[in-house]
Amino acid sequence: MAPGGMLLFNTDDGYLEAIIRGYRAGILSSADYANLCQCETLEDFRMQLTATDYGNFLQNEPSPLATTTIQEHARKKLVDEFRAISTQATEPLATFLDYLTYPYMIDNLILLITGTFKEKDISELIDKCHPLGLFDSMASLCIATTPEELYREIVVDTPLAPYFAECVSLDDLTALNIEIIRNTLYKAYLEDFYQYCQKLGGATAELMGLLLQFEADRRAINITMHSFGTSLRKNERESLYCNFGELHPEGIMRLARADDRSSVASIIEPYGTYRRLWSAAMDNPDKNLEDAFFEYEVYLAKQAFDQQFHYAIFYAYLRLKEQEIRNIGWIAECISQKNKSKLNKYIVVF
Amino acid sequence: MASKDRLPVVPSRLSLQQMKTKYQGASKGHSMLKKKSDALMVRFRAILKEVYEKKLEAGEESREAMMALAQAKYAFGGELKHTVMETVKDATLTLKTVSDNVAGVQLPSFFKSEAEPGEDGGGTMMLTGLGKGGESINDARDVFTHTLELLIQIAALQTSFLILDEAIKLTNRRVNALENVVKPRIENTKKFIESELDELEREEFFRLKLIQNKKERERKKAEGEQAKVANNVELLTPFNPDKFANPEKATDLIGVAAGVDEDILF
Amino acid sequence: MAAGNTIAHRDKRFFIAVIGDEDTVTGFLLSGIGNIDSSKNANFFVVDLKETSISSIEDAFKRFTRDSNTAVVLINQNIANEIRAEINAFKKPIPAVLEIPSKEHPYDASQDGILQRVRGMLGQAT
Amino acid sequence: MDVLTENAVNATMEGTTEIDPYMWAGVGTAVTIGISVLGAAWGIFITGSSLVGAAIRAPRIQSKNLISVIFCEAVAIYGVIMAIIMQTKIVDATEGAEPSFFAGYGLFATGLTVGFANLFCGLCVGVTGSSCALADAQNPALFVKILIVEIFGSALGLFGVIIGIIMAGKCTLA
Repeated sequence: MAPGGMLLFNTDDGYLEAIIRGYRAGILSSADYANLCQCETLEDFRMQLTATDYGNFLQNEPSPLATTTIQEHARKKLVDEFRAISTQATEPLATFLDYLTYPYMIDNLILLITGTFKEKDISELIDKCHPLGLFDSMASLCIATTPEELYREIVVDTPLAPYFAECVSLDDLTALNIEIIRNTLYKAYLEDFYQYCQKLGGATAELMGLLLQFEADRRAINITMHSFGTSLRKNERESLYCNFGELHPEGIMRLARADDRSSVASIIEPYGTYRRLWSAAMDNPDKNLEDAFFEYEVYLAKQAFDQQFHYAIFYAYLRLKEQEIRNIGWIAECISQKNKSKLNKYIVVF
Repeated sequence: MASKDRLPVVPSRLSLQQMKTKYQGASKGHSMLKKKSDALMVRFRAILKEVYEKKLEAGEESREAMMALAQAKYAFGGELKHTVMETVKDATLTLKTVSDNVAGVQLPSFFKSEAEPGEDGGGTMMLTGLGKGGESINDARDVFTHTLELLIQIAALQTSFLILDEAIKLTNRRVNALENVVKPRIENTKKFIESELDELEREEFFRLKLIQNKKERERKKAEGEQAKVANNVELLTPFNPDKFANPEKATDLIGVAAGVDEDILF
Repeated sequence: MAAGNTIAHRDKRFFIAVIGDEDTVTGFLLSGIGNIDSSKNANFFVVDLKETSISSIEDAFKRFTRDSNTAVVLINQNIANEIRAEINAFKKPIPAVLEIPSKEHPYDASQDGILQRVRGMLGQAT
Repeated sequence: MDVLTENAVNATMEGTTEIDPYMWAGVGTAVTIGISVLGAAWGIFITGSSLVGAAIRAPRIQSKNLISVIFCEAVAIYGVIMAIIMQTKIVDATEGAEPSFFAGYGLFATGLTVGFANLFCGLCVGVTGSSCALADAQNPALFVKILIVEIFGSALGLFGVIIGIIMAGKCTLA
């Protein structure tokens, strides 16, 4: 059980848990998706969305609508919901929710770092950042003009500083490929978050354990698959794997030595979940492994809602909502491109 | 016959000869340019068809590409565009041109030249989506590269199209100029020179006839007055150039004039 | 011909410039055509028809077409329609200006100036 | 039983007999009402916080799910009723008569029985009530089903009360 267990959980977090479950009721249903898929134009799409939990969120947007606008507004709604929750949270939920924003923060920071390399105007870049990953010192980023300054002045003030300190030195910042830095940070973050969840114990530890282990494994497999044919060396690749997960340690060690797709297939063969996902992706030509992963993630996240009095639903809600935004974006994209052949790629959440 | 339709020449045999060579040159140039224009036209038609087909094909292709991109965005998230745009540094895909010579017209064709992705710089895009979305991003990259190849071909064709169009117009203009301006003008000049020369001949002939008549009359008068001095007359006649030259020249001239007249007629 | 001079350099690398909505630009950048030179001039220009002014599109178009390193300028058809006058005024064969379809606007052959000419000529030819 | 333990037990027994039976009865009553109210309060806050949160998105649940709060409240009412019944047993002994130790201990035990039965009943109803609110917010069809679970939980307190009444019935202090 999370802090307080069944009997005391509600003292601090019951209200928020109930709210997040209320939000969950707003997640589009399969009937909603069926309606959305019937749309011929994005205007229809907007009309259909007003009938759902999204309501009039697009009413002030001038026509013609862009798919990005729709997605941005959907994301804004998610961010508003998340902020409403996180401002009311007390410890330790507050810390937990902060952890949830770190991935966005990593992405933002990486964007800013690349921008600073190019000596771009930082204030312009901030507009491009994910709103969930904004941090206080971001406004002061404008003063940083070189990567060194950025590192010394800004990064140390962010919650990400320990991850940076652990695995990225100042020299790496300029020498390494930015994608490697991103993934190194992500790895450090996942490991830290995993530790934190285990410390919380109870259902939180159990469910978050499942979700994060899957996340770690997925990253390991993705990184391996994607590194073939690139300049990423094997030892670098190995350093990007997390130190937990279903594949850890044996599968990870073997993945580090994998050379092609078929060897990856044979490595994940002994792991039932991944074997199933792999064959699901291979059997269906319209689906790739990533789609299979998304589906499984949704499945896991849905499971988190089956239990009460734990924090994993906050994480799960964020994941499900992101999937929903992806779905909306996908359907809108198909509609605007008038290409409905692949329309059914979206994953129904509930 | 207005004077501007012919070249300003002094009508003489020499200039007539010059005109004849000029006319030959113009005819030869005309036929050669005509051939060039035909050659260009053949190429042009081929390109026309290809441009048309390729453009429609590219339309289809880019639909597919957009779909693949949507998939990449689906897998990676909406920030893909920012990530991609901020990672841009040096182009890894550039063009090289090779020109092709068609009847003296340089037609460029473009070739894709891919730089080897560098250890850190050029290959940045290769690692985008390492942790998630990489597969879809790679797919999108492939489709877009393919579309781009098609577009490059179209670009080459289109450039050729424009150049050829221009070249054909130019050649046709020249052909027409030769046919409708230069050649008639030379012909007119030729006619003019010939008619002038003719005129001169006729004048000369008439003059000679007059002189002959006069001489005849004088001779008859002299015969009547000094019939007895026959030896002197016989001695004098061979020395008179008119007596020998006139009849020959006269026939000659008429023959030439008739020939020219026939020429003019046909 | 004007083109003759530019084609002369055989080993020179030419760039492909893009003017388009963010999706089009992102896609082509993925294939690696993006280039930012030392004075931070990018060979791509993102247009949001709701926000980007016509004059700045025209400026970008002029910049790309005047650049001797650019061999092809790709431009979304719906954006090309906004600066049609500018495009029609551009007569040089190099860089080749290609109109490409955008996401929301499937390819419409009747709007492509070049293709219209081609069509007309094909009509004549056949 | 060894000597030491025997001594200790004896000492305790002697100690308890030194406490006045009225004291036992009074503490028993206090425990009844106190622990019952603790259980009810606990249950109400578990249910209540979920109910309030869930009602934000689904206001329709609030009146229906008040029943969960009422179930918890009922637990406190059991305590009150028991306390009143027990209180009637505590009467002043007639002159010269000793107050019954049987009744004192009995009322104390009744207090514990009812108090703890109600405490756990309150917790049980609280947790199920909380789930009920959340479930109802998601799917109204679930309300009745979970309500049955809740009713069974609520019945637990009643068992304590019944036993308590029987126990208290035998105990009159004087």
